[in-house]
Amino acid sequence: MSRRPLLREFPPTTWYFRQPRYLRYMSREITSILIAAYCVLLVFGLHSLAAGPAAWEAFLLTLKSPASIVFQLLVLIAAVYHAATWFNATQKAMPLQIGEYFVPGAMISGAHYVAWALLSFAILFLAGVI
Amino acid sequence: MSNSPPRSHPPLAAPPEGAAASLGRPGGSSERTVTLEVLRYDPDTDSEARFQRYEVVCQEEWVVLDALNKVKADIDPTLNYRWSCHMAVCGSCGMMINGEPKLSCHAFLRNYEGVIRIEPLANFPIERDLVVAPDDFMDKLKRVKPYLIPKQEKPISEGEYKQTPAQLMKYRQYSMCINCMLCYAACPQYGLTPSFIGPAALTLAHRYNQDSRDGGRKERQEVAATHEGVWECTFVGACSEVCPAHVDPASALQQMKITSSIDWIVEHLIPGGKP
Amino acid sequence: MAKSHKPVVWFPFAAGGTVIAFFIPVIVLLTLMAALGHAPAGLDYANLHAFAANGLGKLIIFGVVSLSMWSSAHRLRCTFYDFGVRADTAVATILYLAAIIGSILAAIYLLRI
Amino acid sequence: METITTDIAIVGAGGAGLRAAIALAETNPALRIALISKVYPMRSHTCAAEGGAAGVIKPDDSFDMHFDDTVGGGDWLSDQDCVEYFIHEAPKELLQLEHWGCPWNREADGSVSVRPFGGMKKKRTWFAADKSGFHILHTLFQTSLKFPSITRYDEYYALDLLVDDGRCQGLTAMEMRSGELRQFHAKSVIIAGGGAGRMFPFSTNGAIKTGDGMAMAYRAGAPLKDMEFVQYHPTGLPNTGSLLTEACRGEGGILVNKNGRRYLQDYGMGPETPVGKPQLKTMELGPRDRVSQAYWHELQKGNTVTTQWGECVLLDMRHLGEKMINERLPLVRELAEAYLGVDIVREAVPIRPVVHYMMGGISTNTAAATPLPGLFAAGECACVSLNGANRLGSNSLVELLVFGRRAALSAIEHLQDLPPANTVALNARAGETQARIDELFSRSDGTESMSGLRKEMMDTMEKNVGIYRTEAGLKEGVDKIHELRQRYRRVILTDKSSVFNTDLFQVLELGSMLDCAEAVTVGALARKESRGAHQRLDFVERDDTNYLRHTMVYHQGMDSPRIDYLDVVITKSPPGVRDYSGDHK
Ligand SMILES: Cc1cc2nc3c(=O)[nH]c(=O)nc-3n(C[C@H](O)[C@H](O)[C@H](O)COP(=O)(O)OP(=O)(O)OC[C@H]3O[C@@H](n4cnc5c(N)ncnc54)[C@H](O)[C@@H]3O)c2cc1C
Ligand code: SF4
Ligand code: F3S
Ligand code: FES
Repeated sequence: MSRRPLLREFPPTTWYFRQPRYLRYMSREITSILIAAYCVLLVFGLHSLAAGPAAWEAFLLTLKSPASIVFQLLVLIAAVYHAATWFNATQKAMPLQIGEYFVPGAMISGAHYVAWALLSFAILFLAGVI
Repeated sequence: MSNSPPRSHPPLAAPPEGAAASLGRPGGSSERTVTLEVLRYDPDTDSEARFQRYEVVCQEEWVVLDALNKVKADIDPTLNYRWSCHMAVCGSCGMMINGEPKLSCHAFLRNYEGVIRIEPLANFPIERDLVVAPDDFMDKLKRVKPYLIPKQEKPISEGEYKQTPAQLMKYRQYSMCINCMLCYAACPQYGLTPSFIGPAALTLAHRYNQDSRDGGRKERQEVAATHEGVWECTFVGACSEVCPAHVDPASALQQMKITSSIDWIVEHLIPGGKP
Repeated sequence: MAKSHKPVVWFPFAAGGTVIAFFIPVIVLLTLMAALGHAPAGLDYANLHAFAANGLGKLIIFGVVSLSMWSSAHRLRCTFYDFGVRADTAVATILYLAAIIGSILAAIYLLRI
Repeated sequence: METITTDIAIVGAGGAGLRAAIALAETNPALRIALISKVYPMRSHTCAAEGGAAGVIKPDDSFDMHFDDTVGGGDWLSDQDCVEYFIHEAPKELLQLEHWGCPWNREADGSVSVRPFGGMKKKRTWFAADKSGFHILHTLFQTSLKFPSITRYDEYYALDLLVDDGRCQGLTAMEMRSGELRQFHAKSVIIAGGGAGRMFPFSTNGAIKTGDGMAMAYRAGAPLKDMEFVQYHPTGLPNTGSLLTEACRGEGGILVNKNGRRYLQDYGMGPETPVGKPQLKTMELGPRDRVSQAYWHELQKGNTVTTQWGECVLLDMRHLGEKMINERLPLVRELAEAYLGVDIVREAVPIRPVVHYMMGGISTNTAAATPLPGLFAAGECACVSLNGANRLGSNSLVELLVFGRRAALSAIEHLQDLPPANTVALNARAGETQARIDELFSRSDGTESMSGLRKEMMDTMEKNVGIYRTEAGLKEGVDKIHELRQRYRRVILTDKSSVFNTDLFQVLELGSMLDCAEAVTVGALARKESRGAHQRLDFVERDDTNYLRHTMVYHQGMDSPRIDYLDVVITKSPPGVRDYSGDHK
């Protein structure tokens, strides 16, 4: 007898249960479902804004339904998770070399976190929250 | 030599038993019986793979490879696996240990409890037991042209190409790949789409692209910038997490996506632009 | 194998990912406050309308909405594949089309303001 | 049996084999080249070399100095014409590697850096951090992918040379993944099979270094030369045998005994140099044989540190500082941390001498040709008589390149005017290999276990052919190895499957090691002097009158081998005193 290499299947629909890191990856990826849905909501909001004050108020009112609140909470979690994974990834996609040395990755993502915080505060400030 | 050599016969401190020398940390080496559950497959007799259990008395400080060597020497000579250097540099001894791609010479028993499950590297056909067929990887390595294509030819008599330490550091990390294929076993995109050139081979292309002496990026892009190339990667990042040589292929691939995108823009959107 | 045209979709994806990371969390926070009855002044019709009426404001809003949509669409495409749906061309067409339609609608509404 | 016809076959795809293959392909692209290796090329043990490769490149250095260091380091057993050729080719080869992309460390101005190494009077060791061999191997392997005329036979285990009409015309090799035997018909064969350190229990060598190439040539009638010279590296990890490169000392690490004394000063390598300011060719930068021998004396005096892994001395690198260590010795830090739990930045590492390198091997001349026409050899498996009685660290990696290339050129020359091969005769030879394998598979009266025999061999080598040797010990060793060779004929093959049968390959490798072990022991017994790595307690002096010559060992089947001698080539440096005291000129 001779060679008969055995191919073990890579299960195309359930592979992500194999390793915790795959689940982490998938949870990062499926944040896009929530973000996409939220974008639809934003477009709808723009529609209302364009349609005048009454439509806008009606839009704000629909936001208050319990289902909507739960939805937005989920989106918030997804968006924050996305942001964290994105900033951590930037150091990989765009390493920064100064002379012989590379700027430590933590510093690059750190800088992103700081910028994120500043930007968020600025927007909150402009929106009159703080 | 100033001292006259002593008379008695020279016993060098006696080595520990057999080929698997004992490993240890200060603080005492103790014995421990380890249960290995090893995937077996012999194409001569088996139609399916099966697990076989071995109870091995090990030194607490051993690596998994030492345990396998002990099985092979004392319990079951028919168990097959690859290894050579025992120092994480030859890249032979990759296997799945409790589902995680690892170099068995760098997987310390002290980090495992209970039954240790050992399987051949995922995503490769199993030749026999823990031995996989790396043909696909070897083929892909070759396809990315992993050799210096000089920017300017220069005869040896004119000495070395100058390269500053900073230029060296730009690619050095990516030149550290030991071709162990752990990243291929870890990358789900390779599992899902076997035509994917994959992390290590693409990283090697990046290594030469980043080399100040090299001018071959354009040629390599013919392979790297295709669907089978970097664009199959969805940045799972598993490759970098398992890489024993800290090569960080995930980083290399993302950088290549950026440069490939810039190439594309130059080529298609800038009139007369050449990447 | 020919070079891929992925950059067409990938660049906006990468840009969108950055936009989502920087902007979406705080925007959700604002709408959430409104939903919980503490509507911030920025979401008053007058204020928001004034912002959107401004050319730069339009551009920012459009950028955030369309890039985020594009980015999500692209990522969803990959996710479908990851879940084992192999009809990639169909999935891609539908999702990218959706993102494009969404962006056009956003543009139309913005121009009406 | 399938026959593969090629022009030139190379056994071994480590540094030497790959360099030869590339040289062949470059010289004549029309040549068919078969590169046969029992492991994938990048698994070859060249990847484990850490420290670097020596070649004169800096203005303060000279060929003469490299010559003197090599000849003196080899205790005048090197052939000086060979050394002369070597030192001149060395920088060319290292530059060639640079042109192929090897990531050598650099100076600020972009030129290559060199570091100090044991026994070298100048800094001349090119290095790529502490992964020099790794980078050399991968650079060569990757470069070899450019050449379509190189056909690789990866994971083919070479068994026997095919000799007919008084010349070597090919070999048999088994495809490991199918278990099928193939014969390669080739006009020239180059053996680059690497060393044989695995016949010792305690070695820096990888599992594949079992002397197959040496044994193959030896069984085919080519003599093995100077096999008794086995190099101990002074700084191996006491448990795994993993090497901590000589660069540890080159960069300024010091060796101390349990009293904290830098004991090398007591063995002709003093006076003490300031800590952290290593001085070339003295103290910690003495040659390997001397430094390993000093350990042994310390052991006798009770000055070693007792650890759970046996007796050790300490290698202290703390004063180098974390930055320097990370930059130049990252692998050393990792190895010590992983396998011993010692962080070299904060603690001294316990170390001991371990078997490292075979100075001896298949006898070749400066053209890399063996006495058997059509057979060439290069790398650690060959003894071209560059290293003499003791190799200087960092000469070997260059030797692979210089003589790998040289072997290729000679192999091409040999192609001229060859009579046609007698295929019938070659087939018959190949049939003998097949019969040998078949017998092993069908053997029913086996009584000896492979691992049992292997352990006895290793223990014998360690006990009787270690750093210091005696008549009685060597006699015992010779008898024991002879006995083991007899018993090997009854070894049991447990695994009878065809695919990737590592039990089979381990059995075959054991056969190779026993052949090599026999050559080592008989050579050591016959050499009644102390020279370089061969130290006899009963003959403590070097004896140039009787032993300024190479030992040549000839295989005689199951009988004891025949020993002959060959004069050393001396051109300009008559035997002198090896001086490693700080006041040498
Ligand atoms: C840990 C370590 C560190 C070292 N550091 C240095 C250093 O810093 N500087 C220096 O100059 N030297 C160093 N050396 C020595 C040097 O690395 C080796 O001598 C050298 O790499 C040997 O190369 P080679 O090509 O002869 O053999 P290898 O690289 O060992 O290759 C042998 C080849 O032969 C093949 N082979 C063997 N048997 C068979 C068979 N039966 N059938 C088919 N193929 C076969 C193998 O597959 C392999 O491809 C070091 C050695 C060790 C062990
Ligand atoms: S990139 Fe890392 S994991 Fe992948 S083959 Fe190279 S060394 Fe192994
Ligand atoms: S795991 Fe695979 S998907 Fe990309 S980042 Fe690594 S290659
Ligand atoms: S044995 Fe070489 S990497 Fe594990």
